[in-house]
Amino acid sequence: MKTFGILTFLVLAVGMAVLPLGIGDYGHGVLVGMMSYIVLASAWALFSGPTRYVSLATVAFFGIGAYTVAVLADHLPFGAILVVAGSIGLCVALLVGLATLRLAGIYFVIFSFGLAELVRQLITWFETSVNHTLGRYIFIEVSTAQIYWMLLGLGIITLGLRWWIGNSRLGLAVNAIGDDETVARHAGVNVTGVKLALFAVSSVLITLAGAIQAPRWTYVEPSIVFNPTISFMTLVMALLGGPGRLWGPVAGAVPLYFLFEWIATRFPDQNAIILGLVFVAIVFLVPGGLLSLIDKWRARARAAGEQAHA
Amino acid sequence: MFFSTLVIGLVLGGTYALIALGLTIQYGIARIMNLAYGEITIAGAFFVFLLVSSMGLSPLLGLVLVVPLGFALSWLLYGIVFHPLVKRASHAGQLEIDSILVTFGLMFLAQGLFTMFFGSEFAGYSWLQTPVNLLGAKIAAGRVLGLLIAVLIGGGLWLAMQRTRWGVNLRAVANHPEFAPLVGINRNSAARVAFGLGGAIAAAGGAVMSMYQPFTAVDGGFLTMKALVIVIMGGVGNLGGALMAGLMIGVVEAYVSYAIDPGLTLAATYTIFLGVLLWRPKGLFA
Amino acid sequence: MDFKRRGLLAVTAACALALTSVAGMAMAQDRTSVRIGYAVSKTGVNAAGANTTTIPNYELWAKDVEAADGLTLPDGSKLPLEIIAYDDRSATEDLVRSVERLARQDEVDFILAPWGTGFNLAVAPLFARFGYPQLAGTSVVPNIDGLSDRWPNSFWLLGSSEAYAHALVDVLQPAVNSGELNGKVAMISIADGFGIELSAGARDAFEEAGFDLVMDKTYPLGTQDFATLLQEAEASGADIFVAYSYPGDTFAITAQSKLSSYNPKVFHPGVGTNFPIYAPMNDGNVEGVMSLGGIDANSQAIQDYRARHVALLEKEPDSWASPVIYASLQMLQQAIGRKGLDREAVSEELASGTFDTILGSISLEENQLKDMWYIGQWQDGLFVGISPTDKPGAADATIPKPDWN
Amino acid sequence: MLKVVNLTKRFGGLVAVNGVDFDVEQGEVVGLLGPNGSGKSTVMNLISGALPRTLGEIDFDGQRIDGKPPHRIAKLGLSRTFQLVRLTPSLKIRDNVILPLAFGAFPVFGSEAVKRADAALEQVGLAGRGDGPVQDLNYIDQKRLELARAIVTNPKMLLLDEWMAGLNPTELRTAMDLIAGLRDSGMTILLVEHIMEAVRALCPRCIVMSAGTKIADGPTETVLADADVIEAYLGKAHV
Amino acid sequence: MFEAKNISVRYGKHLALDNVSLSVGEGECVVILGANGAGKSSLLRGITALSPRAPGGSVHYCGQDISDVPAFGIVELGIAHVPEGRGVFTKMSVEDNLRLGGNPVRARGSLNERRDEVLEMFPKLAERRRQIVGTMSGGEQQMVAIARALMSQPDLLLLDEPSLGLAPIVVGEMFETLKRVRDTGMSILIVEQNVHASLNLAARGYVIEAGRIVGEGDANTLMNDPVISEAFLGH
Repeated sequence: MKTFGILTFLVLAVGMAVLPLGIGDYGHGVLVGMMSYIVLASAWALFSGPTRYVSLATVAFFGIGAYTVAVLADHLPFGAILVVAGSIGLCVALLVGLATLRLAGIYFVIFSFGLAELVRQLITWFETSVNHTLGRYIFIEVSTAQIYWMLLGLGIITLGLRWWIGNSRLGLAVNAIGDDETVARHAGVNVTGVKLALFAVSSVLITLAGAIQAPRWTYVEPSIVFNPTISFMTLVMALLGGPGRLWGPVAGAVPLYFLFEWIATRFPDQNAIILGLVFVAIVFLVPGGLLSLIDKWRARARAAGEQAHA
Repeated sequence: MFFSTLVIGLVLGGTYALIALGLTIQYGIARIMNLAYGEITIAGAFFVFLLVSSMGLSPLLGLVLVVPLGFALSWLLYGIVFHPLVKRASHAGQLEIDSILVTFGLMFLAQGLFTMFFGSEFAGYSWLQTPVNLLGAKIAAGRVLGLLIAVLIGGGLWLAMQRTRWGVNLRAVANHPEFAPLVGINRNSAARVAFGLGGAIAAAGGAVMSMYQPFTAVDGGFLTMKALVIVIMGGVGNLGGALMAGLMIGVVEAYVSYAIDPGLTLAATYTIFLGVLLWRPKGLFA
Repeated sequence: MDFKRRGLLAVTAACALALTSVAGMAMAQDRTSVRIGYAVSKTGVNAAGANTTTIPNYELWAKDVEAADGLTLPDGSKLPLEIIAYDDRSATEDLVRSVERLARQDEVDFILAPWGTGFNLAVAPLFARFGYPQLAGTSVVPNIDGLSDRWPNSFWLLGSSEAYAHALVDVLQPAVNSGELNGKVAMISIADGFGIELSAGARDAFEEAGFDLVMDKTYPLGTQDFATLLQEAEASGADIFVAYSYPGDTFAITAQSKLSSYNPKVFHPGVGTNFPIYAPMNDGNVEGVMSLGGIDANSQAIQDYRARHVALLEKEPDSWASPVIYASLQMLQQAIGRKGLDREAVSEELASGTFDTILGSISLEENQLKDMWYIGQWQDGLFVGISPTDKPGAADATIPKPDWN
Repeated sequence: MLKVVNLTKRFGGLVAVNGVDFDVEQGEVVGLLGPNGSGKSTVMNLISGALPRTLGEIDFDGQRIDGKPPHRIAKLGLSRTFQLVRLTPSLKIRDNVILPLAFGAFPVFGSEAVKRADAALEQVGLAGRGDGPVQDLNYIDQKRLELARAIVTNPKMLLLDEWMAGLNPTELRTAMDLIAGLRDSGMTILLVEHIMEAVRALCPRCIVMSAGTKIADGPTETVLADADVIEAYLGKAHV
Repeated sequence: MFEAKNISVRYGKHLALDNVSLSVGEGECVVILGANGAGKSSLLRGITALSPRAPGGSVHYCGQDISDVPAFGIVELGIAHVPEGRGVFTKMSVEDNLRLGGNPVRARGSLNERRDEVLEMFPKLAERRRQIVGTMSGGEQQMVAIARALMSQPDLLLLDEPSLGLAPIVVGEMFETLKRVRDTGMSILIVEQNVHASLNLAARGYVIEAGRIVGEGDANTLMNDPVISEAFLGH
């Protein structure tokens, strides 16, 4: 079973890698957007899935990544910039994590929401008052297909990490933490350490996703890269698929992304209205996530089978 | 400068406080995290704008009319959208995630509808722009009136919460919803009424805001965020806390703008907010 | 393990399905129309701006072309317009993708520019790569070295920050020299690309002219109250007040100035002053207020344009970017009339030709529109151009501004 | 093994535990008794690190553990069960037991952990059920699983907080045998219990608390005959 | 006047209360004895619908089938429940809590007299009407809970371990108060671990173990019944 899983994964990865070869620029753009949300939703679920901390800080890290690229674009090679961006994301995550992971429930939600806003305000203030610039240009020659391949790599790393964590003792710990922190503590789990580590890893991945895509935009401003919609999209995609499962966020991100893209091109004037209705519908129709439907079907099939036997 | 900055801050904080009041009721009593809250405010503002600009009616009349409308709209919304979610939620965390997602969707929906009906340009009208001198600060009469209305609604609400059976019941639900049935309170209808009440206040806040400030179809998110900050600072469900925190944020913004750097006003708000969350997550006035 | 496999299969299937639906569409058809596409912020934070300046003029132009039985091609034949419009939701990633879609999927003949400085910059490389001319009418000229080499097909029609600053100085200089103004300037600006860019230009120009910048502050997006800032501006003793602000802020700044009877001799708030709603918002009490933009109120073409705008859209155009955008579309129309649908040739024509527009006869220099109104002033209910002072049709500036009444 | 000195816990103005002292020797099984609300569970929580103490000192196996976080205390070889059963339903039954193994003083993971977890499950009477979900367990089996989780690491000391509450007489019999087995294997046990039959059978020695203070400490029969204890439990007339 | 037939309460897979039947007569005081986790609280919660009852079984009150009355409607019928942990509104004042107790329409007419009567019974509360309940001691909070229940003018009072967590001297005081309440002729169903005091108060009792009723009898019999000592001290 395991080898089959790995094999399918590899085939899928190779398939995804050759996809851009057959399609044009718009296809590349679509692939970038899709892969970006696959990474974001999977990285989000890496931390929020098992711990059940609903984070709206996604765009804080995404923006930090993009903005780091904008600042360093003329000074370092792209690879080095990615390393710097990841490190900045890591530092911010550790700092924020140490301070906030003791907040529970809605307080964490709102804190994480406020965090993105605070980071944006501080960067804006620093740029305008200290640097006297705000918009920054990114003139890095990276093609859309290259961005896609980098994101694909990041996606493979993210899913690989999630798979590894799920099969390691860390996976036990995070699931236990999500259920009952007291039990986890008494079982010897350093709850704060584990949560912090997960938050940091998830944040670095999100930071990199932002950094990799930044060259696509040429011009970056805090208000452009700290767009809170990204946080909510990530959240809804991960929840739609089911954040507790390895493939859940992917299963949520792909159809939703294409749905939104379709809505945006077909109904540009009713875009917001339809988007809103889709959000509401998802909550009412698939409360446990798409992949949980598979479980339900299987349970039903099993029940039917048992009935047939009896 | 010191006193006039204080006055400016208080006037600014008055609107914040009024808007936050409704949210603290919705979240504290009905236990719904309503991210579409600001959209109700904007709906109230558009309603009054429509009355004033196309029918030539007084904004004050608009304020009076918008309150029952805001109540009815939110009351219906609770029954149609949130009650099923409350019923199906297996634990508080589930309800919270569901309501965040649903209300985020409603936010989009409302913004789309506003844009469709009113366009996305600035809407506004001029009313009571005569200056009033308060301790050296010249403030628009409309704004001062806004502050007065905020104080009036806030104070009236506080009194009602203290003195009437209805208010005491709502406070009891806010305090320990699980014990409410023991004293004959139907939790569901109390939550519904509270949600409606919050919506009425939100709409009133929008009506007041429209009296001195132009607005657009997409301003709601910003208002929700401000209100959220204030609600958390004041303590969830704490009316007095929301009033105090609203005024406080207004004053802090005025002083930071005046004494430090206007570029840091919002950063200061969020820093204080995050500080409160970490230092006293139950709110400053718990 | 089983559910994992099923999950994988489900995901694979979804990917495949989605990609095929995206990939195989729209091929070039027989030429029965000219396809024009654009992506602008119909929703989100930029929607207010886009709906005031960009979208109405795109619609008005389409209407006008339709009324003329379509676009005229060099051979005299006419083709109707086919418009494809997308919403970028005020997000750059969506904008970039929409432009990619317009160029590669919908294969439109021309793409109209999006709204805003940052957004026009974000897609400039795409327009360049796909070979589309970009007529940016809502973007001040970016401060980039070798602009026209980098993106030879991009045209920047809303002036540069230096030009605005110098135009302002030109209007004020005589009054400062004569002692009518004390030469002190209080400046506030919004903390985003627009505010930073224009205030930076102004800072240099004021210094060069020997003005004394006594107050220079930025404020963040979302600021609600300007009472403290204006208090400080008043206390600074400056005769000249300049704000590089956005519409909401501009309204609030104006209202607050009136309330506190703040009467600087020169009052110059930012975007929004040029909006038609500015006068009624202030009960018509706007005489002497300066800002960016302006129109030649005596021009018949402008008067006709305003009338058509009101007739179609039931609102007046603003007096800064709106006529510029409409003029840019006229330029495109005329360039197509001369060169046909060959984008490369049209771009060359735009760069070198002369066009007859509602702004008069115009031609671009270094891909920029330089002959335009930089500074305007409300006079008798109209926002008229006062600088460049030597531009034909320039009204005389009223300095000092009459007190608020 | 365990030494508690002047242990005090205040919640706001309420003093839940007030200057309690006692020792538990290696291999001893001690009952901690007292009416509801007398502070027994709080004492357990203070020892395991679930709650920070207000005053006092706790030494375990020669180390001071007051002020240490629970995961460090657990690693020193002190396990516990909870008054109301607490399991982690996201994990299947076996993984509930592997969790403390994987994070113990000498982490065990993989097939070795599976082997040990299955042995512990067998020991508590859940043999062969490791692959099922926790939701399938009834109340007594949940209690069993909790015990398996507590003993799988071979702790030096075990804290049982009303572990036998709610069992029917047959189940109780089994439960008592289980604890007796642990005792015979040399484990030190401190148990809070209301079921006197179990206390008499298992604990040679008892500590009794009432209203946050220790009111008796000694051989079980002597303590239960003590006038103060009877009053605390049954009221005045039984004296 | 009150009768529960075959009621069961289930939390997930755990059957906390298994087919229990009991009755309380007019003006009668009945005690339910049992160890921790035996299902005593579930019994009371099941009766007042605070915890959902498993299907089957019924609750009758004053000749009326009240099985389908929701939790918030129970107090209106004249059944007041003082739950385990008191169920007081800790952020509100004593006055407010009493006022809430007077919520049912049946009690509204004579609210002020009622309050004076209740405060007479709990003189300590009269002195501290404005105090926030959360700042009071456990015993005082228990008094508030009972006083609040009395405000609804109940005919049947359900008390869940009122002596829980109270100092012995306070327990004594509280039982004295309960005696006075009983002597007004109110029916009382009380769950207790304090065997002696509660059997002194009650006329009749049930013994519950592992969710089932295992014994029943009048107070004097139970007082000397070895089952009781067995359950509590293992004698």
